[in-house]
Amino acid sequence: MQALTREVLLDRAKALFADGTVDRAYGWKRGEFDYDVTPGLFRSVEEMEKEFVFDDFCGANFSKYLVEETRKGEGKILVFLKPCDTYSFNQLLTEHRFDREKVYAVGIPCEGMADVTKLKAEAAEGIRSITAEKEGFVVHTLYDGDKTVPRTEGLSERCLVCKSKKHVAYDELLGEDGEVADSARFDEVARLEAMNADERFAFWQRELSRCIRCNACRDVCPACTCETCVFNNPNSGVESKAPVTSFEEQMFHIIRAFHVAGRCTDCGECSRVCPQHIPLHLLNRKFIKDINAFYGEYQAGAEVGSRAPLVNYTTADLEPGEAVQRGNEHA
Amino acid sequence: MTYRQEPLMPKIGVVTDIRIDTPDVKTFRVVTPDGKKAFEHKPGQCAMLSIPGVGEAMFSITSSPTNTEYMEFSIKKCGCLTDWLHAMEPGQQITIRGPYGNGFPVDTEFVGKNMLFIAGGIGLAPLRSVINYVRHYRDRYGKIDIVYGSRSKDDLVDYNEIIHEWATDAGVSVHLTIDREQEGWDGHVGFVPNYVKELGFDTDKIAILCGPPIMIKFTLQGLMDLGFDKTQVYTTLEMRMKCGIGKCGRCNVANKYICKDGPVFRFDALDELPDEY
Amino acid sequence: MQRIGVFVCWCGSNIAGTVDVEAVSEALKKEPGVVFSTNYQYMCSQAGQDIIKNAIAEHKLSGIVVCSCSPRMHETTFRKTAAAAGLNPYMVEIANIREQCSWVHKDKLTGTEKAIILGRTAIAKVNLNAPLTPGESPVTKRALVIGGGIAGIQTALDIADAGFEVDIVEKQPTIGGKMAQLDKTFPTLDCAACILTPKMVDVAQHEKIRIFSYSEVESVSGFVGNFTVNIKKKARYVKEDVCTGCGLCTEKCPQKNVPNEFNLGMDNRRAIYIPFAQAVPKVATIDPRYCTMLKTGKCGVCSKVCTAGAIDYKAKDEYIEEKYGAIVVATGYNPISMEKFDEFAYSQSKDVITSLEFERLTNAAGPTAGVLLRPSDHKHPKTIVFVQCVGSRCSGAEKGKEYCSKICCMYTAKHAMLTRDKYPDTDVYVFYIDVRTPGKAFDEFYRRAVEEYGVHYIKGMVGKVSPQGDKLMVQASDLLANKQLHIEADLVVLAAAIEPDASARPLATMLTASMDTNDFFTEAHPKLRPVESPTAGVFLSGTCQGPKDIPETVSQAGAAAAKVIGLLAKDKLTGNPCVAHSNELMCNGCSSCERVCPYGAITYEDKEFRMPDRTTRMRRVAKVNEAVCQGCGACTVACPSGAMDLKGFASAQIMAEVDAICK
Amino acid sequence: MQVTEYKPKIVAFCCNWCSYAGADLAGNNRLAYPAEVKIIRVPCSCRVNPMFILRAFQRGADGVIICGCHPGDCHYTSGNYYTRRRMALLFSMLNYLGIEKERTRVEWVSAAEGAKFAATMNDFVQTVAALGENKRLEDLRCKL
Amino acid sequence: MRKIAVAKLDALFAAMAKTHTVYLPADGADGRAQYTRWEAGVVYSTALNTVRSAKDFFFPQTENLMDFKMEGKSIELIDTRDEGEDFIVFGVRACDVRSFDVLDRVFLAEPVDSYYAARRAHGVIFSMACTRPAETCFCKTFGIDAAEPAGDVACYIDADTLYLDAKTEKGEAVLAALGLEDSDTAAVDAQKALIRERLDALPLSGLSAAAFGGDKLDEYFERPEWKTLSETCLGCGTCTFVCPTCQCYDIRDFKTNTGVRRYRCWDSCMYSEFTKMSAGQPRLTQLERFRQRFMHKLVYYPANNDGIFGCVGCGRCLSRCPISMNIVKVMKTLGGKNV
Repeated sequence: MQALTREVLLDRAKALFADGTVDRAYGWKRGEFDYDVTPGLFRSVEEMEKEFVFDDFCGANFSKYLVEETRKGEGKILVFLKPCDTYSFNQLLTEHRFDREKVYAVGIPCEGMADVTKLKAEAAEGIRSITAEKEGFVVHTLYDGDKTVPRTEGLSERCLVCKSKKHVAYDELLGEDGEVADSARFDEVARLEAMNADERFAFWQRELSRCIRCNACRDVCPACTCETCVFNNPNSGVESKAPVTSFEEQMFHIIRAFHVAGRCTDCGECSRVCPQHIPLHLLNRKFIKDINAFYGEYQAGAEVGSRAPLVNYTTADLEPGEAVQRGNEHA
Repeated sequence: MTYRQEPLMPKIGVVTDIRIDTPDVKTFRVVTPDGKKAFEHKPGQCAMLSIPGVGEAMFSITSSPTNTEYMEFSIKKCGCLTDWLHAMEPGQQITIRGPYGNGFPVDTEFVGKNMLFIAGGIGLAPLRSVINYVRHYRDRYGKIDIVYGSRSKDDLVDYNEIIHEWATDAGVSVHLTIDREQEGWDGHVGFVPNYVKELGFDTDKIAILCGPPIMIKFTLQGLMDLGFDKTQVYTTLEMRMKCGIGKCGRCNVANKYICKDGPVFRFDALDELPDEY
Repeated sequence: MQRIGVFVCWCGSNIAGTVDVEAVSEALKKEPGVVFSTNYQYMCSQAGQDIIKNAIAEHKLSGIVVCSCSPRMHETTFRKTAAAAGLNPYMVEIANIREQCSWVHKDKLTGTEKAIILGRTAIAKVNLNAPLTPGESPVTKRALVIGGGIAGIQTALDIADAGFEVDIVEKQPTIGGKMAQLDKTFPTLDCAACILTPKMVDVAQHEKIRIFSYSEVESVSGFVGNFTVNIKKKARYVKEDVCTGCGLCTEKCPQKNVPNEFNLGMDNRRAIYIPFAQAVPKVATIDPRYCTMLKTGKCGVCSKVCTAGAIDYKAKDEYIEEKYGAIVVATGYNPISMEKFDEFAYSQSKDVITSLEFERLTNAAGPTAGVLLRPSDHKHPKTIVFVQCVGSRCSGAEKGKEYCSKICCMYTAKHAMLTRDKYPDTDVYVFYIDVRTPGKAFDEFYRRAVEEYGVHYIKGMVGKVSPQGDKLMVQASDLLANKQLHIEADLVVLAAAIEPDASARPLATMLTASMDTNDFFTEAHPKLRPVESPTAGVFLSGTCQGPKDIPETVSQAGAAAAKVIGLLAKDKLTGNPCVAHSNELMCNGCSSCERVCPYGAITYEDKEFRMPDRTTRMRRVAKVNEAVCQGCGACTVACPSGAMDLKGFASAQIMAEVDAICK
Repeated sequence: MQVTEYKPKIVAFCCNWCSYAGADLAGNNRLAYPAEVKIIRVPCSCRVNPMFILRAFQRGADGVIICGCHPGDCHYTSGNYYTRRRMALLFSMLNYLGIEKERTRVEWVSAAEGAKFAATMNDFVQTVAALGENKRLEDLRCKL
Repeated sequence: MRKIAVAKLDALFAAMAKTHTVYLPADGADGRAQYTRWEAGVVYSTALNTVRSAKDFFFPQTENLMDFKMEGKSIELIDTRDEGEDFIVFGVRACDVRSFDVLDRVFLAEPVDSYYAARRAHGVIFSMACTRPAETCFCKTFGIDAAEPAGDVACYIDADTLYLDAKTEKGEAVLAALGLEDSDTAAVDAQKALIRERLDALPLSGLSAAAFGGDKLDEYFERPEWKTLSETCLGCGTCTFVCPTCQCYDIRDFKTNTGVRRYRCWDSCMYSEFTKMSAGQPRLTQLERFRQRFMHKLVYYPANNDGIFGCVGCGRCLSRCPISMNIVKVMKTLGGKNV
């Protein structure tokens, strides 16, 4: 259950529409079922009253939409930002991807968002409805009655290792701000590092070979806002549409991870949207972990204008050979 | 049971001659390695040409089906593949597959009709096939008018053929125009749509338009003003095809696939399609 | 599609001995784009070059590949050959089949195979080459020198003597800098003022030099040959061109208690002042922080006594915009603050002073008229302890600096020697970590201090200085004797580390010149281009680049001037055409490229784009200044979208080379 | 009896100012190294895009080595520092994906270090040859 | 109707594998069902839907079309097609079975796509009735009966028995060779009744496609709702790649070390560069691309194919779309009360 209700957010949105602060708002739209919430742009209070929702299925991050939307229209856009969303919001500002003046950001606390695939795995087939109760998510199934999934088992992976409940950007904050958490998000990376090269290769082959190159990971990624993606550019030498060979799968994901290295805010959307459930965040987190270990703690998006590690250096940086060695020793 | 006939499988073609038409248009003569035509076609149909590793693209067949020896393609330089084609020398092999598209109804609706061809720039390429077909079977058709315009005299495709063959034919009137005054040009100056209005054609004919979208738009308007009905006017749509066989999902406008149902459309049929072309 | 000619050189037997050149030229004939391929004994000879020229004409070649020695050897030669035949010189690629093939492989089969692959690689690249033309830009024949110390003065004089106009911007009311505050200079012991002030006068009188004193650089735009600089002339409330420098006002001003910064606060000056007698320009300046008239509107004494009518209380800061072809940074240094070094009791006792303060105490124009007196009680100090390396060579650098300040050993020896010379009854101790004297006549000088003047040099560090009554108890260790020392001193002199002036950092930002972690300006190459900043057209003079003594500063100042003169002597700058280029349709405007550019060659602009759906929108896009870009390519990899590419070394070209090698 | 020895394909990116000159010096001094090494000249090691390295592996390279000026000696002052960071992260990632870490290397070779260049290449070729063919990061289509 | 004990499934698959390559859904490393080539040890998964649809068997994500060798000015064309092998796809749900009809009408229409046709000729479909349809299922909307799946052999499974019902000669031939025990239809009939009951109870059971069809171009093309529907579409290809009926493809050339390989791969009409050509870009904005996809399924396809819809209601896009936009929302928004 979220700390704030739909009504609190809606009231605030209404007030902001009413006093002319904003003329459109990004918010979550009710779906067919309890869980298939769609991010949407509302143009009026009436639309919001009808379709706006805020519950445990509002994981979508609106930051990326601002790149395009701020280029349209004169008025400001209201956007609700959960703590993790504010990092990508800041990172996009650092990269001058949208005009801050066109946005009115309302920070909202987040208690973690549900991963419906986890709940579906629990329900096998057929979810009639889902309610969030104290004891967890109660899944009313079509065939097997009610099943209660403890909250920690129904939350998205990224929420289970939430790095911060503290907003790093907003115009106003609704509710209470939280703290930066000391999360265990690198544990899984460390586990892989502890394997030998053959095991790691086997692991990644198994995962990456499922890739269908739908580009959902890229298209949802708030760091992937390139005007033309190298994978769409026939002149880049890496353009491709399909994972024709195992090389293509590897190359796509290596290059993508490298391109967002030092810019990735670890929002975990890539893994969430992957229809094949490839743990793509483990690639990005490896870079984050390495960057922290090699060049000092750095969190993209924590601060607007910060200098990303890959566009920076010190004369005492470690050598690539040592880096590989240390990458192995982390375990 | 396995189908051995594969529509996506091309034939090898040899470019036997390359003619420079204008600064950015060249005409390529193509035969199979054993010196024959790769396939028969109807006027207005297209073929897929390719250089493996460079690209594959659809081009109108500019030669008339009545030419029994070879096929010709007039190609404007506008991208990777066409750059490559333009840099080519005779003797080079390419791949070719086709024919694709519906072509003009030369043997049905056009028979016995007066014909008005209106083209702008490279838009003459698809019409050249029809014009030469109609000229070849001269007695099946009525009077022929050809209005053709381009940026300058140098940009008129097939100028020599127009002047020395078309214009000298009985019952064929050629009306040339260029956009701006130019030294050594004593013909008409002005844009095609205006010229068509100036010429003021009778509505007792079939009109075929091909050229840049803006020219088509205004010329069509001009013809309407002259009293033409949309059922009398044809055009052939821009090339936007990939597979050529109505399967890859690119070239459709609503449920019509340009590569299969087109590229030749009568304007009354086009009117029924949404404006997505 | 190119029409490529391939020319395989035998280099006598140098190549032909290990590579079957005939086989190579034959094999390369089959490569895509190749229309002509031949081999010859010496391609670089006149006859060889003629073969190339003839082939270019005969076969209408659009690109050529020469398989020969290293491009570092003859690339220029063959480019000129191509140009002479009407082919763009950048359509030439060299396959290095000598240094990287025939000379390192013994087996002929292996060598031939590899030579073919190297040739194929060069062909693959040249297939994607495009003709390049170097850009040209005009040069404004005027230089700006920022900082009017000895470095700036020397640079300005040298440039001006070569006939170019020079402006000096100095933030103090007078030029002269730190050297003007010194007493004697090591190792010759000539008086600083005696050698500096004539140069200051030269500057003042030079018709090619303008001095903007009491001024600061506000902003810099443009690039090499074409800088536009905005200079702020701070209001000095005295008309420079009217003031005669008579100094009457500085005697009559009723505000007497202004700490005199020229003497490091060891005496006072008036609110209207001339820093020192030989100041250039010799005009008074009103210090607005202390002037009663400016603060309260009541006083006006200076105005009343000024017969020239130079006082102008209503003066405002003025801004001047000027164009320059070159900029020399000579912002100098300052001793670091002693605040953090509490163990030496600097803030507790007036008798713990820095070496620069010691200079003033021994300077005839100083607060004590050159008589060495303790600041606290104006008594002659009998025991003086000099502490070296205060804040220099600190590991960890929490308090001080990691580097050696370089000048301290020598000036401390000088101070010790001069003290012993003038006051032989004084005991002088010098505590040191090492004594570093690597300069002409330096070590001799130091040894004289020890041997002739009996200065007590003790290897060891002072642990603590504690004031007790009028004495300073110095606790130190003697590392050689391995014992603790307790010295009762009258005066302690700290050889404070030096650091770049605080104005350097913001200036570096304005100039897009890079700095090291200590805020010293980085040179374009530490060995080969020591007086140039990586930012083209920006040069470095004196201690802004690193600690230096006067002779070094002057020679570097001269070197910087020579570089500036070399630049200004050109009417036009021809760039290197192999520069970065941003495809603005793909650029995200994310600033990644700008951040890695060592030359500040990348700027951003908001540009309107027509979108495919016929709307327009503004986008921030990168622009490379081709005159500034040196073509390293750092930006091309930093760019996530691949909008940035490098001409002559384009990604597609390099990938084609990779493909050709791996085939 | 004839044994066909396995010969790895090695792509070496050398910066124009130091390492390429170092390679030339190795040539001047006739210091032999295996012919499997083919050099691509780049202005600075920082021009080497990770995509080029992957491309080399895709196309059948068995090892890729990047040579640049020693840190602090870059002709462009800072280029090799960026190279160092980029490659540190890239190599660590390749290692994480289970690609043999010995297939990639960065080495700083100055214009005076002809001997080091030759020694480095000898060692690298040997190391890669010991690993055998690059199977983990190859595109089989290229070998058609 | 024949039957075999569930306990003997392995023996059944082994028998099939003697003459055919057998593919069936099996739970993968991530716990989700994927079509897997059967070999000893692979366990059939009764999970409702595989992540990827069964179209892969006939229209794989990538397939080589031909090779070219080039030297000098000449080109050699190498036909790389092979005869192909007989295979069985086991456990195909009714929706996916219908998707083959949808694909057939594209690929088997003149000129016939020989790659597809060859696979189709070699493939035998064993369909599986859905005893536990999910909330995302709406095959009924398109007239598909999950209780009576088509295919060469229709299968029904309960706790201990698998029932197999040959629907075609091809299916009968395969079944006959397997030597299975005959069965009456009582158990299957009961199951069918249960399935139909469950289908009627699904949340989307009332969804009707009647408002759509080949004649509805004008009604929907210019609707303003396209804007709001498509506004947050990321333009990724997830929906098209998991869709059993999406069939857009691209033909690309790959330069090998010695020649050129021409291959075909899935493409998506949702991709911004899908229709980009040197001559221009007919579908400029995501709105147009989004509209194309749904209009194609609901209007264009039926217009060209006797009213058959291009959607089979499998529900994959409902559960896979990163922003949870899908054809049901589109139908309800556009069709209003009529849906």
